[in-house]
Amino acid sequence: MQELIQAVQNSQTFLSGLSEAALAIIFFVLFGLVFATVAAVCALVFVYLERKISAHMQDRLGPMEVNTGIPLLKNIGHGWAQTLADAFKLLLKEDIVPNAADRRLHLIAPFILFCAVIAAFSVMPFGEKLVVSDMNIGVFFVLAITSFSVIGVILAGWASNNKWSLLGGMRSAAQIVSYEIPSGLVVLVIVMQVGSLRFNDIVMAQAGGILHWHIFQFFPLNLIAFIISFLATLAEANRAPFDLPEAESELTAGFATEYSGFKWAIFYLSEYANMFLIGIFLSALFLGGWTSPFGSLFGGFFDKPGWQPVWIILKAVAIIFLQMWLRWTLPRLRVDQLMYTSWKVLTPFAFVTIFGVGLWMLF
Amino acid sequence: MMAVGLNHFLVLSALLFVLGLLAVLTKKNAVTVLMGIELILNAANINFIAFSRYADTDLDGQLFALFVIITAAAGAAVALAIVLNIYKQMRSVNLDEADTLAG
Amino acid sequence: MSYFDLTFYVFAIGAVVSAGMMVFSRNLIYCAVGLLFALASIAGIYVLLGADFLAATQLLVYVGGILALLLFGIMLSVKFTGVELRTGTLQMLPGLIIVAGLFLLLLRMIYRAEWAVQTPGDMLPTTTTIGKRIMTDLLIPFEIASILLLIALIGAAYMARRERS
Amino acid sequence: MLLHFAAPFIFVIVAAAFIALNLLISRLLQPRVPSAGKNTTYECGEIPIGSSWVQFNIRFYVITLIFVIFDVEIVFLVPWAVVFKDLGWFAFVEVVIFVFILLVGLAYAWRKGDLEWDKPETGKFARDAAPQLFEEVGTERQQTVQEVTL
Amino acid sequence: MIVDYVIWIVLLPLISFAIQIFFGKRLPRQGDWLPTSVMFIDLLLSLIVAGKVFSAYDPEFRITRSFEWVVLGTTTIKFGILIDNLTAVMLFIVTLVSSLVHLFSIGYMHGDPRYSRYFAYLSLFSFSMLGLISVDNFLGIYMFWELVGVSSYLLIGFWFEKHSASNAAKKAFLVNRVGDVGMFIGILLIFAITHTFNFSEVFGKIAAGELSGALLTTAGILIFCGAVGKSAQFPLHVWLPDAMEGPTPVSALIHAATMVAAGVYLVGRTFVLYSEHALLVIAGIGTITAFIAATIAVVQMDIKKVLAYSTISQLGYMIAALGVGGYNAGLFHLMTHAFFKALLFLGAGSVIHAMHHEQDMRQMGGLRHKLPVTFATFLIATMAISGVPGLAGFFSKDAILAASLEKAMETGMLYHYTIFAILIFTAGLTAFYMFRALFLTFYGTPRNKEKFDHAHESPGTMTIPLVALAVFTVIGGYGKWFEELVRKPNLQMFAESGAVQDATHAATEAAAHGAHTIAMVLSIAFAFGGIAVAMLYYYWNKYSAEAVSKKFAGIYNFLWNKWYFDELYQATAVRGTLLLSKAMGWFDLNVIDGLVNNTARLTTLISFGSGTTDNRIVDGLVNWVARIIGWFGATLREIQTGRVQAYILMALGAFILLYVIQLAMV
Repeated sequence: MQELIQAVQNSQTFLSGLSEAALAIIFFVLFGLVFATVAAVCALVFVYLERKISAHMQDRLGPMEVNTGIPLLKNIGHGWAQTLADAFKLLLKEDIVPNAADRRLHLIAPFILFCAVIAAFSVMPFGEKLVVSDMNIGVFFVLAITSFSVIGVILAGWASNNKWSLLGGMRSAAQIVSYEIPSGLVVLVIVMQVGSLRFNDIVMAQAGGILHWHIFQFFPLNLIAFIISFLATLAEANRAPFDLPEAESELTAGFATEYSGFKWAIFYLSEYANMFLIGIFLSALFLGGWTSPFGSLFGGFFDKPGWQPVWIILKAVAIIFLQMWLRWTLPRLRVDQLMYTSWKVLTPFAFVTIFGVGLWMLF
Repeated sequence: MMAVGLNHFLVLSALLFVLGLLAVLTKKNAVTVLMGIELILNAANINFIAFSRYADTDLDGQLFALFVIITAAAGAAVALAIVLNIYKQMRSVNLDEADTLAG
Repeated sequence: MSYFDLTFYVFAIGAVVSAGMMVFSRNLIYCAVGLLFALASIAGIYVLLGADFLAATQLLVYVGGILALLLFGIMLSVKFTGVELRTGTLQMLPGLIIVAGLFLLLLRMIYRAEWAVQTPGDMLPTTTTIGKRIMTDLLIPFEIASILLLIALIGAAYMARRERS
Repeated sequence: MLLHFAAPFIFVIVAAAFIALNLLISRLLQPRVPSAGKNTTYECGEIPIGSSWVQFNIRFYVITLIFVIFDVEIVFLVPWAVVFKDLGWFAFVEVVIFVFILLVGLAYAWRKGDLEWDKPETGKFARDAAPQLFEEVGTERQQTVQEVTL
Repeated sequence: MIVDYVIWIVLLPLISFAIQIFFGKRLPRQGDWLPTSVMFIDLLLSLIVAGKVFSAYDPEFRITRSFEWVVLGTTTIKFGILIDNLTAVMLFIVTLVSSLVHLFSIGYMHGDPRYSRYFAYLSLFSFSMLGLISVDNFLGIYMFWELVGVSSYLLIGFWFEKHSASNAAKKAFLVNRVGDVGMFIGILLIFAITHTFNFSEVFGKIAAGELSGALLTTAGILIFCGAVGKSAQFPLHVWLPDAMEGPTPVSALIHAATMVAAGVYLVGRTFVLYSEHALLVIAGIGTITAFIAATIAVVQMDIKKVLAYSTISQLGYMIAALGVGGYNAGLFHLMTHAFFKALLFLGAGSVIHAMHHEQDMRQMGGLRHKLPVTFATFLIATMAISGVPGLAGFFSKDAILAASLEKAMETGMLYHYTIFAILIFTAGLTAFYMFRALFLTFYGTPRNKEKFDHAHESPGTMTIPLVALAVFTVIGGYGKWFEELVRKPNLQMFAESGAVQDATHAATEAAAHGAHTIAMVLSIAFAFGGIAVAMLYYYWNKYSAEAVSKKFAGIYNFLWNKWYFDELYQATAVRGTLLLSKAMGWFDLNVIDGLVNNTARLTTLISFGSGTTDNRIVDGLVNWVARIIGWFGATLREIQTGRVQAYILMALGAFILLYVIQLAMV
């Protein structure tokens, strides 16, 4: 970011006159917009992907029809524009707020959820220099911000004043809350190894090819940590096996029952954005972030700055694919099993990994 | 107004402290009182951190604030447990009804 | 008016307004939301004072933990539903007077006292220093904090369990 | 260092604006036909009865309580983790003690059953109600499976 | 040897009393024979004793035997028997009269419902009289003295259903007690100084001079009081006339011969004790008694009353004789008086018996043919008492008069001369009232025809004693034996020195002879003068007694009412005691009870006072304090509303207040 700002300042455009802070703010706004649209676009893409993948997994085709009249892609379009159509549909749907609901809270809840996720993106590292705010307490900040989602969920559940939404809200809040602990603990394992909370430090610690990735260090411990972290963050996002609160069959749409129209879309957007966030977060921590797996194999060709965002996004997509894969293979967990895994399996193992790594590093 | 100095932070913390106190004094619902208490603690934290910044003592203020947050967390937990018990006992959490200790 | 002052005023006013909302609103949940925004803006103020780690802890512990706890407290301690959870106020007038008096006294104190003030140095990341200081100087409070947390956990759990039975 | 924190703040504002914008658009475009049916709370089409308040069992509160305590633990462990490399053997022992004490708390909660969640007893009644029916169904299915596999 | 006899003489009546009192009713003839036979045995024994004693014919004859009775630390009280000539004589007199009375009573008391008890009392009396005579110490005398008093009380009040009898008995007993008290004090006085009761020891001590002067005189007078009480002397003579309520034989025995003589015997036994002054007093008392009794006897109409007063008068004579030093004259008169006075009483008894218990002479008259034996013996006795020469009475009375004249000449005091004059005049009066009684009873015309006709001579048991006594009255007076044997004791006798005292006796012999003749002449004159006057008034009825009594009404009434002694005593002593008791009663009630009640009321007052103050002030205070605290508590309670917020508010308010104050102060 600093280089970008210097570049602009000495480019004598009408902008260079402004102070450095002002320029930073302008860039932050630009990047904000970028990330917001990216989040939206990603959500659409991921929804489409999810539908196609889940369909193919279940030996069916998924959405095929909506190809938006581009003659070329008519028969191979595989319904790519399906989610686009959905988006527009949601924009046009009526936004109904039940009488009993509390209008203001009903409105605020989606805002909190979405903003929390977007704020977390500001810290994600897409490249050595391609990070919006290279915060010193990056990882910890992400943990802090994601905890906002609990409040959002509870408020959404409560605002709609509907038995199911309230119960759904409470359950999802409990779930998020209980899975935040293992995810927090496991992150510490990595931070211990790296000795810093800055994302780039963590990623650089993994430079040098696939073997340097954290996942392979201290052999079983880090792998366990990765698994715990993957599961915990998955549960926090209320996805796949852990998506009991808004399990379609039982609690209708969970806390989002009373939402319709674009507000409902926002929930979906934040969910998929959260998925993407997790993808990047995990890849940064465990899979070497924007470092190429080949390390110096092809003469470091792939390590060039240009390739860095590619690698991190590829890894994120891989993780997302893994999540989707899990979603359509594993049956949904019952509530007590949910709690059981979080408190009685993940948390103890998280502590074990921490101490294991600690001991390992001291010897 | 002049550049933001230590006094500004102190005034802000005083204001927040006062508002928290007002909440504690006037609110009928026990939970709101607890919120008031949290607010008061935060006001105190602001002071700590303001002084740790403006009277640099190697982050003592911040550490103290950290421990205040920790204690506040524990305190809130226990307080809420008590409040819930009061609720179970008296079917309502309004403090003006919880005056069994009246003289 | 530097950006620093601007953000300070933004956050300060935000905090005060939301605190006011918490104090004066009749709906319980609005109090909670008010507290939420107040805590967030206070975190912002921590950032302005260079306490980055503490801002994050503030967000993590207060907003994520305590506020969630309070919300649960509200929901569990409410007899009837209906979104508007009324909570009246007591002795507002005397309260206001006393509080105003107190505020004036505090202000008088602030402006009368000569604080040993230094010009603030540049802001440095604090996490490492905090880590060191805790592990070396503040070891005993650290351990006592753990015991405190244990006691709080057991106590609250016990009381909660008693309440359930 | 301040700018680092400005980013997420601005991101939040931008996201809020983005949503507000979209909501505004949808509000403009969306048909608005309020009707009683629509405005009632949605209960799978059923007529909503009773209040939405359900006596929550205290378990939610206990879970959140334990979360807060461990959340605070994490807050303590983060700086430790950061300086773990530099500190020596001594800090590790301290933290072990610290974590161990809190684990005692977790064990206490675990032992006292605060972490359990009510297992929904499903299926039990049906089987008891008409055990022979289950047998018949069971046998029929096996037959069909055999036929199919054959 | 003799002592054993005497002991038996004393104890036999006691034994008979014991048997009689318990088994009297069951014995045949109600046991009257037992006491009578016992008394005759006693008479026989006393004759033997008298024989042995007189055969020795020694004025110094003295046999004593004593034994230690009570040992009180250092002092031992000895008790014993003393026999000398005087005792022998007295024994003989008492047993003789007693046995004759027993015999007489058989007839007299015949048919009485409590016949056996009467005899029991008689034997008790005899025992006590005999005991009194034979004892050798003051204590013994005092004990028997009381016993005699008791038995006289029992016998006087024998017919206790009669109100007058019981009153008379009580009167007798009380008056005797007055005298006994004086005697007792005298005995104690003596004992206090000499530490012994025995006569010889006491007299020895007096001789040695331990007890002398004024003390001796008072002791003497006190002992003499006993005699005054018992022998019915001047101040204490009132009981004897009333004692006539008892049966006549009793009067005869007790009020003529024995009991009343006890006083004279006592003075005689303890003669050494009396100093000159004491003797003067004794003589005075005796003379006054004689004179008063004689004057009263003159006007009495009841025959027994006349005899009673004559007894008092004769006793007065004996005491006066002892008072003037006529020791054996007095005692000799005692002996002779016993005989004829007993005879008179028994005679009166048979008259009353004949007249069916009629005692008033106005109802009698002309009984000399009806009761020839009684008349004869009565006449002898009357002549004897009046001092007709040749009979016992003359000799003894004459001796007394001679002794008093002798004393008068010896001392030459007017006092003694007046005594002599009065005695002479009284002798005349005696003769007058005796013959008056004789004539009223036996001569003249019977005033109560109906009783006169029934009168008949008493049976043999009653007339024999009369005759026996008449014999003794006649022969009793002769013989010098009495004079030689019963000598006037004097201190020297008892002094260890034992100096001979015959010389002094001779000197007095000559003087005595001179006085003797004058006295004899005067007594005979006065005797016959009295008889003549009596004959004038009652035999020849020349002058009517009633006319004289009317002329001298004042004197008559005065005498009739017994010199108003009874009224006097009634007024002084009786009412005095009543007043005294009333005063005491009043004093006790008002003063002491008053005192007690007042203290009680005072205490209640005080307690009430303290109670009220306590209630008012203390409680008031405490309650007030309690109320104040209660008020404080109430006001403060308002503050505790129970709401925590209110508390915080108050605290902050206080804080601000303090701050402001602190500012204001600075």
